Order: sequence, then structure tokens, then C-alpha cells
Amino acid sequence: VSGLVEYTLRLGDDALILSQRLGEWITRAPQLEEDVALANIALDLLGQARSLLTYAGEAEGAGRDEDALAYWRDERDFRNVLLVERPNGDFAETMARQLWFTSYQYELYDRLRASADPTLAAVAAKAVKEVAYHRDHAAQWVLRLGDGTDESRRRMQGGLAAVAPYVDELFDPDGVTGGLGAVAVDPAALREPSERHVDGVLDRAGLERPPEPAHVARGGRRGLHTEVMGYLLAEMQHLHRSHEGASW
Amino acid sequence: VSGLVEYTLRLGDDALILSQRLGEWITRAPQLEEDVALANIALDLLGQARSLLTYAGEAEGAGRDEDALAYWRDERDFRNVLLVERPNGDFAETMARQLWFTSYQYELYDRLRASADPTLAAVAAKAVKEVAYHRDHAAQWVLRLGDGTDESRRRMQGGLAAVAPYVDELFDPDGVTGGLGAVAVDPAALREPSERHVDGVLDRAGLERPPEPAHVARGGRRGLHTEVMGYLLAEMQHLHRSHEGASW
Amino acid sequence: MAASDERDDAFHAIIDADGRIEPRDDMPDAYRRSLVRQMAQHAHSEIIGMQPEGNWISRAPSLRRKAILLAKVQDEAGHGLYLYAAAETLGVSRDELLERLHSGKQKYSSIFNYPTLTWADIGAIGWLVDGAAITNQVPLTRCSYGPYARAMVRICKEESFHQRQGFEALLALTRGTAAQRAMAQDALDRWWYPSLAMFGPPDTPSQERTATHTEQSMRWGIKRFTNDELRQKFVDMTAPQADVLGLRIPDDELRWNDERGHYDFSDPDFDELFRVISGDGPCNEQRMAHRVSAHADGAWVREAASAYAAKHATAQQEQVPA
Amino acid sequence: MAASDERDDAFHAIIDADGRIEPRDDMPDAYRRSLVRQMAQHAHSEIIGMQPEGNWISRAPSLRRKAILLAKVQDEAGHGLYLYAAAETLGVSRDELLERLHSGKQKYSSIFNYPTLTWADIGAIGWLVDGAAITNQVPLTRCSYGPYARAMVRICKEESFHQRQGFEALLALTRGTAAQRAMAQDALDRWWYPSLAMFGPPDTPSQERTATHTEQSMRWGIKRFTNDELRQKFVDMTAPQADVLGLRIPDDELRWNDERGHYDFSDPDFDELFRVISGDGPCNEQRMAHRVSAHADGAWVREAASAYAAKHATAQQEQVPA
Repeated sequence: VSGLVEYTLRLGDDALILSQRLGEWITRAPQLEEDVALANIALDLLGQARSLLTYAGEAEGAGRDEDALAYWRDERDFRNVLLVERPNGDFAETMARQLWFTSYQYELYDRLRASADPTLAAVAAKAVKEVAYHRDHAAQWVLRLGDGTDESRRRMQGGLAAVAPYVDELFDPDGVTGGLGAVAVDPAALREPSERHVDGVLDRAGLERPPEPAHVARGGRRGLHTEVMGYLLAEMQHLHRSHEGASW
Repeated sequence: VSGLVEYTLRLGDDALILSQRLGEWITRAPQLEEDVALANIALDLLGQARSLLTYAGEAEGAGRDEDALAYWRDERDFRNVLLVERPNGDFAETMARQLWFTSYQYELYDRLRASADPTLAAVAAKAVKEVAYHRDHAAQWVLRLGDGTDESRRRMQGGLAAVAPYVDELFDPDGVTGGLGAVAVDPAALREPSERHVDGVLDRAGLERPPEPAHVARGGRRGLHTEVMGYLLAEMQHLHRSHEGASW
Repeated sequence: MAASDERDDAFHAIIDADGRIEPRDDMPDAYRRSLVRQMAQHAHSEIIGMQPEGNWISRAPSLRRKAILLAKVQDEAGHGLYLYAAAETLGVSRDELLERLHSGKQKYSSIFNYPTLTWADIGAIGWLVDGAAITNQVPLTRCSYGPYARAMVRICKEESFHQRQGFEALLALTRGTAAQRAMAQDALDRWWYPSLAMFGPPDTPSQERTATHTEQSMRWGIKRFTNDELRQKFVDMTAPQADVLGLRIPDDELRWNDERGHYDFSDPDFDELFRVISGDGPCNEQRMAHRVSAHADGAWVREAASAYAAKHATAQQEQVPA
Repeated sequence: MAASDERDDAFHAIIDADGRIEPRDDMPDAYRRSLVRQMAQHAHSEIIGMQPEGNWISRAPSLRRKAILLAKVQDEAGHGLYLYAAAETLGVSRDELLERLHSGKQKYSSIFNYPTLTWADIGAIGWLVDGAAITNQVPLTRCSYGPYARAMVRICKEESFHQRQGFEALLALTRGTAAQRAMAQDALDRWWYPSLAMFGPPDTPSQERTATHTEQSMRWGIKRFTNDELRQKFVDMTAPQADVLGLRIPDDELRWNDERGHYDFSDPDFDELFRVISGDGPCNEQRMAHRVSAHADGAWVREAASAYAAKHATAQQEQVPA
């Protein structure tokens, strides 16, 4: 697999799996406005995933389209970070995940607009506007929950602690990103601006950065996922796989 | 589909799906003895399911074995009662489901030993001993929970109410059972002895029969399941369906 | 008394001229109550209706269909928002209306008390249920209450889009594999009569209370057609579409009647309709439990948002004099 | 003092004669504490070890494999029960030991802090993890403490059955499709070194505390072989089995050494082992959270059972004089 295919799958899988998780909130959100907002974010991410998986399939040249890549790869072949596959937890935990992921993804797409690969640059140019909204949505909720009631502050602090082990992986460079030169964005370069944004939000919300976790979880980029991933894929893929070759 | 195939699938699917649900308790039971006991019941049911599905496949004569029937039928083709597909709920709800299902299944197998079909008779003769233990296990827990603490009594009463809408379907006769004569057992004939057993346990436990439910749920025998069934099957079947034709 | 009569006169003058009543206009209490009930039930139906469809978002069989379904369910939440907002112009808050839903005092459309058992049900709901909804709702775009009529214009436009998507999803199935075709026919078999029942009980004079209710609504310009008229419109629209799909509507009586210029068809089982309305449907309990628990689970979030808003409103006010 | 010495003399006489210490025999406190710690850790490992395997019960790819897996996980719960019961003969209750597990005061085998990512991991755990466990445990059937030794006889018999089933499950994969073979190799690649690490740190004299601990356990007849001796036994047993499976052990140094009469091999990353023991493994937090929440969720059930037992014991006592 070429570095470009691998890199594009990473971007696409992050978007696809987070979209799947956010979709689980629909009909369960704390208020109707959030059913709308979370569905909207899930839709944007799904749109990004479709563009990216389609492009990964083209770059690969083996005839796999977006559905072949989403529905027929097994767990070990998914390249998303572990953060996006985490179960939703409560609304605070979902917002903690959103705060980190959108901060990362915003900085990523912002730079990827200048990618030497015109398709990635075009996807990023469209997506960065969407993600600016997602990032703002997360920040607004972290502010409200951090500076709301005692319970919401406690839960928000708990949500931040719950996702903390999954943050570092976002910023891991490796041979794939290193080998792509100006096509890819160096994940390590995104750490400082992402953390600055997160810290700014936490500061305004009166929240603390959680203590260093005992374990830093990584492995998603190499297909080493957490045990929840298999269940997510079973649900997502079962119907499609049950009708091999069918069109929908 | 012949009446015999249909009837055997019903028996097999009841056992298979309840086994699947009870298996979900393993590592989550209130004490280690219950991890053992629930695994044991799940295993017995799985054994019954395997014999029955194997026989259904033979009677059908289309070359389907136990795995073809368990893994390749879609939701609309499963013939289990809705009771067995209900989510586990808390331990009290699981025991309420067990109390009703084992009371029914015990009476059923007890009579099916005299079936005009020698295979069904043989399966029943073996299974009735297992189910006698399952029934006793459920009764013992309903007694302990009903006559334990205030909380356990409240939960046990809640569990009985939660499963109440799914009880009647166990005893529904139809053309399939009616058309099989001495091969099958008339489900309607099982109501009185099953209820007598359940009432006896509730009486000793100081529990009340819950009020008549607003809705009596039925449809499983015609493949009309509840919305949880699709998720259960997606999880159960995903791996098998992902490797069509493979042996394990 | 005299003032009240004058107010009623002004109201009736607008109604008689087929004009629009606006929130600040005088209106009879019964008109207001009737509208609140209808708009609330409509809003509740949108949000409960998200459940049977939401049930398939995670399992949609292609990414394109997943996107369409997500967008559709999102639209329904949006419809719920418009309609609660429109009802609020009549002086009743969304919280009050949700409370009436959760306590069972107000109803939602009974169609959502049936389960979605296969993917084809998503297509069938779009085609039949949204189709029936549009048939019911298009006349409401001319409803005498302005905010409701305007909400319905926007909603009907989106519903009609959903209906085409549902039809197209079924078409993909009926042009697909044998298993897909069977799935589509099975969905039609299960959703046909519940969809017909969406138009409510028949217009028989024997059911006097209902007849009176319909009549009053028609006088007020809230309702424009009787239940049976709307049901006929729906069948006339839908039967030829079933032919295009190559699916069989499960009604042996269904056939074109040249004399009437309409399709003849069998009525749904109205006893079942009344049972399901009164709580005896496959999913009544599940839908309400899901809705109530989502609301309860979100209470701390709404409280936090209120507390935050109050704090920051106060903070801003305090800044002004300083 | 003199009495204590005499008691110790009796104990040492039994140990020196390779006899069995029984619960009522005198024994040094350090012996008792060491045994309790080891038996508890062993029991905890059985019940935490149910989780990575339990993860695949619902998804097993055939009904036969599902039955085998269910039975295996059930056996592990049973082993936990024997071992807690054996530890209770030393005067410590299961509740106390569980409390020590849940509070993190006592450990379980680090191998269970790795995730089961595919079905092949179930085979690999049976083959490698149970294989390593047996290598460790067979000598314990001759352990100086009677109840532990007897529990181990029964446990080893079942573990050896599990090990064969694991091997056979992998064999089905390596004789299956290309995807199945790749799944099996991937599982071996991930489980090999963690399995080697199950024998603990190497026997280097530099790690004096450990060496002392091992030495003391050997003098007491609790341990019969050093960590490195057991690791070598395991590799010698497993390497030819990998050949039968047609799988490649992920170690370039692995080869038969005619001179030594053993396989040469590379040690696992002991730094990783210590990190995982101290909490920095992929699943430490998940395993503990799962265990603690199952225990907490079941508290009301255990309380009910106690209350019921107490009521009925009282009722029976009251009946006697009446």
C-alpha cells in the first residue's frame, strides 16, 4: 500500500468512525437542538469520509470504492485513531472527545489545504470550514458544562480524564507521514496549536487539564484497536456484508 | 416449509437466542457462582439448539446444517418467541424471564418426550433434565430476591412487570402446532401448568403477579421481532458471514 | 361579553375571508386549544418518528444511504423545532408540550408504534408514511393560523423530498437481488394498512364526536378535507407508484374504478388503530421509554446550559454600571 | 518463642520430607502470606482472564466453537472458585481477596491486559497463554501446600484440555482460507512475547529481591523451577507445535540448539512487562473497570441472598423450640 493510500485511509477512517459514533446520539441528545447539531456534524464527517475513501480507492487502483473500503475491510485494516472509536459515554465525555478531535482536525485541515496533492487540498479546503463550526460547537459546550452547575463541571472534568489516554496518538508522526513530504501534514506540528486551543477553552471554562494518564493508548494507525471496535464494525457492516454484490 | 421443519426451528431458535442472551452475562454476573451457573444454562441451551437446528436442516433436506441456519438466516426467518430476545435488563429481569421461560420449556419438553417424532422425543428426553435444573435455579433466585431486601423485592417485581407482555406468546397455538398432531405439543396446554408453577414460586416469594400489560407482544413465531433482534443477529452473525464458505 | 363578541367577530371575519390569523390577533379559546393540540401532536410525531428511522442509521447498507438517512432524521428534528416554535406563538412552551408528551397526555402519530425490522422499512416509511403525511399536510399550508401554515410550507417541501428518496430507495431494492425484492415486498405488506390508518377514523356519521370535531376544524380553516377524502387521495397517488416499483399492494380489493375516477380499496382495521392509539401497539412503550430516558439523561446538560446563561447574563449586567 | 520454634521445626520437617502442609498444620507467617498472595493472584488471573475470551462468546464463528468457548470461560470461573476456596483455608475470605483485587492491592497476570482483536486470538490464548500457564502450574501440583496442590491437579487437567482446543482452533484457521491463515499468524505475532513474559523477569542475580523471592519459594516447596527454566520449557514445547500449524514464531533468533538440547530464542521486552504490571498496558483500566462495575452492579443481589439466608436460618431456628 502506498503512503498516499495509507494516509488518505487514516483521514477517512477518522471521519467515518467518529461519524458512526456521533450518529448513535441521534434521538438520545439532551435537547432537540443537539439532535440537529450532532446529526449535522456526523453528516459533515460522513461527507469527508466518502470523499477521502473514494480517493484512497482511486489512488490504490484496485477497484475499491467508498463502500468496499467502509464495509469490507476488517478491524485490523482500519486506520483511525483510537480516540474516535471510544464509546460516547455521557454528553460531557462526547464533548471532551469533540474538543480534542476538532482542535486537531481543524489544525490538520487548515494546513492540508496547502498539500502538494490537489485532491487532498480540495477536500481540506471544504472540510476546514465545517470543522471550524464543529470546533466552536464543542468549545461552547465545554464552556457551558465547565462553568454551569457543580454536576456538569464534575462530569466535564471526568470526560476530559476519560479521553486523556487517547489524545497523544493524534500527534504521532511515523514513516508514512514522514515519507509523504509536502503531501501530508506532520502530526507532531499540530500538537502545539491544538493544545493551545484546548487549553484556552479549558481556561475560560475554569476546568483543569486532567493529570497524565497511567497509560497512553495508541495503535489505531497500525490497525491495533480497542475491543469496542469489533462491535462497532459488526453493527455497521452486517447488512452490507449480508448481501454481497448488491446495490442499494 | 413443512410443519415439522417450522416447529423444530421454533424450538431451536428459542434455545439459541436465549443462550446468546445468557452468554452476555458471563463476566458480568453478581457473583462467580452465577457466572458458572449462567454459562452452564447457556451451554445447555446451545446444545439443545444445535441438536434441533441440525434436525430441522435434515428434515428440510436442502443441505443446511446448524451453522447455515444460525448464521445465514435473516431476522424475518427466525422463529423464536419475543421473550427470549429481550435485553437482559438487571439480574431480576433476567430471572423473571428465566422463571417464565423455564416453566414453559419444562412442561413442553416433559410432554415432547412422548412425541410421535423419535428425534424430537429423544432431544426432549435429554433436555428436560437440564431444564429441570434451570427451572429450579430461576425459582431459587426469585425466592431470594422476592424475600430478600426491599430493593431486591422492588427490582424483582419490576422484572416480572417488564417481561409480562411477552408471556402470552409462549402459549399461542397456531396451524403449525395444530397440524402436527402427536408430533408437537399444543402450546395452549402448557399454560395452566406453567402458570401454576410460576404462581407457586411467586406465592412463596411473597411477590405479586404484575397487572395485565397494556400490550401483549407477539409475532416471533412469524418472524416479526422487536427492534433489538437485528442488533443481536448483527453481532452473532458478523464474523461468520464475513468469511463465506470458511470452516472453523 | 360585548368585547368578547367583538373579538370573535374580528376572528370570524378573517376566517370567512380565508385570511390568516396571526399570534397577536384575537381568537376563540377553543380555536387556540385545538391548534395547540394539533401542532403539538404533529411536533411530537416528528420527534418520535426519528426513532424507527434512527434505528437504521448505524446499519445503513451504503455510505450514500447512511448520509441520506442521517439528513432525513436531522430534518425531522428540525421539523419538531419549527412546530414547537409555532406552538409557542400560542403561549405554550416547548417544555410544557414535552411534559404532556412524556406523561402521555398528548399523543403522537400511531404509525411510529410499529417497528422497523429491515432496511426496506426505511424506504417504505419514506414512500408511504411521508407520502401520507404530505397528503395530510399540504392542505395545512393554507391553514388559517399563519405560523402553522408557514411552518408547513417548509416542512412539506422537505417531506416531499424525503418521499422521493424513500421511493428511490425501494426502487433500488426492487431492481436488485431476489432477497432485496422480497425485503421490499415484505415492508409494503407490513406498512400499507398502518399508513392508511394515518388518516384517522372513517367519516361515518355514526361516530358523531369525531364528525363534529372534523366539522369544527373545517369551519375554522384548520382542516380542508375529511379523513376519507385524504385517504382516497393517498391511495390514488400511491397505487400507480407501486406499479412502477413492481410491488403488490396487499389488498385484493384494490383496483381502478373508472366510474368514480378513483381506486377502490379496503379500509384498514380501525379497531387496531384505536388499540394502538390507546397504548396497545408493538412499540408504544419502547418509544415512550426511549424518549423519556433521553430527556431525563439530558436534564443535567440543560440545567448546566441554563445556569451558564444566567451567570453570564448577570455578569454582563453587572459590567454595565461599573 | 520456644513454642514458635517448635512449630517451625515441625513445618520444616514436613517441607524437608517433601510432604504436604495442611490447613491445620503450623506454618510460618511468611509462608502463609506468600501462599495467600500467590493463590490470590492466580485466582484473580482466572477471573480477569474470562474477559478477553468472553469478548468473543457472542461472535464465535460456529456454534461448535461457541460451545467450546462458553465451556472454557465457565471452567475459568470454576478455577477462580477452587482457588479462592483454597486460599480461604489459610484464613482469608473471598470477599477480602476480591477487595484487594478491586483496590489494586493485588495483581493478576499481565497477559490479560492485552486485547482480543480477532477470533484467532481465542485460539492463540488457548494455545500460548494456557500453554504457558500449564508450564507454570504443573510443578504446582507438587506444591507443599496441600489444598493448593490438589486444586492445581484439577485445574491443570482442564487447562491442558483448553490448550489442545486452542491449538485445534488455530489449526482450523491455518488449514482454512488465506484470510484465516493471516488472522492466525497475526495473532501469534501479537501474543508470542506477552506469553513469554508470563514467566516473569529473568533469573539475573542483579535483581536481588526477585532472586531472593524465588529462592525462598523454592526452599518452601512452592516453586520448583526458576522463571528462565520454565520459559525454556515452554519454548521447547511450543516451537515444534508452531511448525505443525505452519505458523512462524516472530523471533529471528529462534532455532534448535543441538548442543544445549533446547531452542535458542529472544527474551521478551521485560521493560514492557514491568510497565504493563504497573498499569501501563492496553487494557488494565478496562479490565479493572469491567470487574469492579460487575461487582458493584451485583451488590444488591448478594445482599438479597444474604438477607434471605439469614431470614430463613432464623425461621428454622425458631421452628426448633416451637
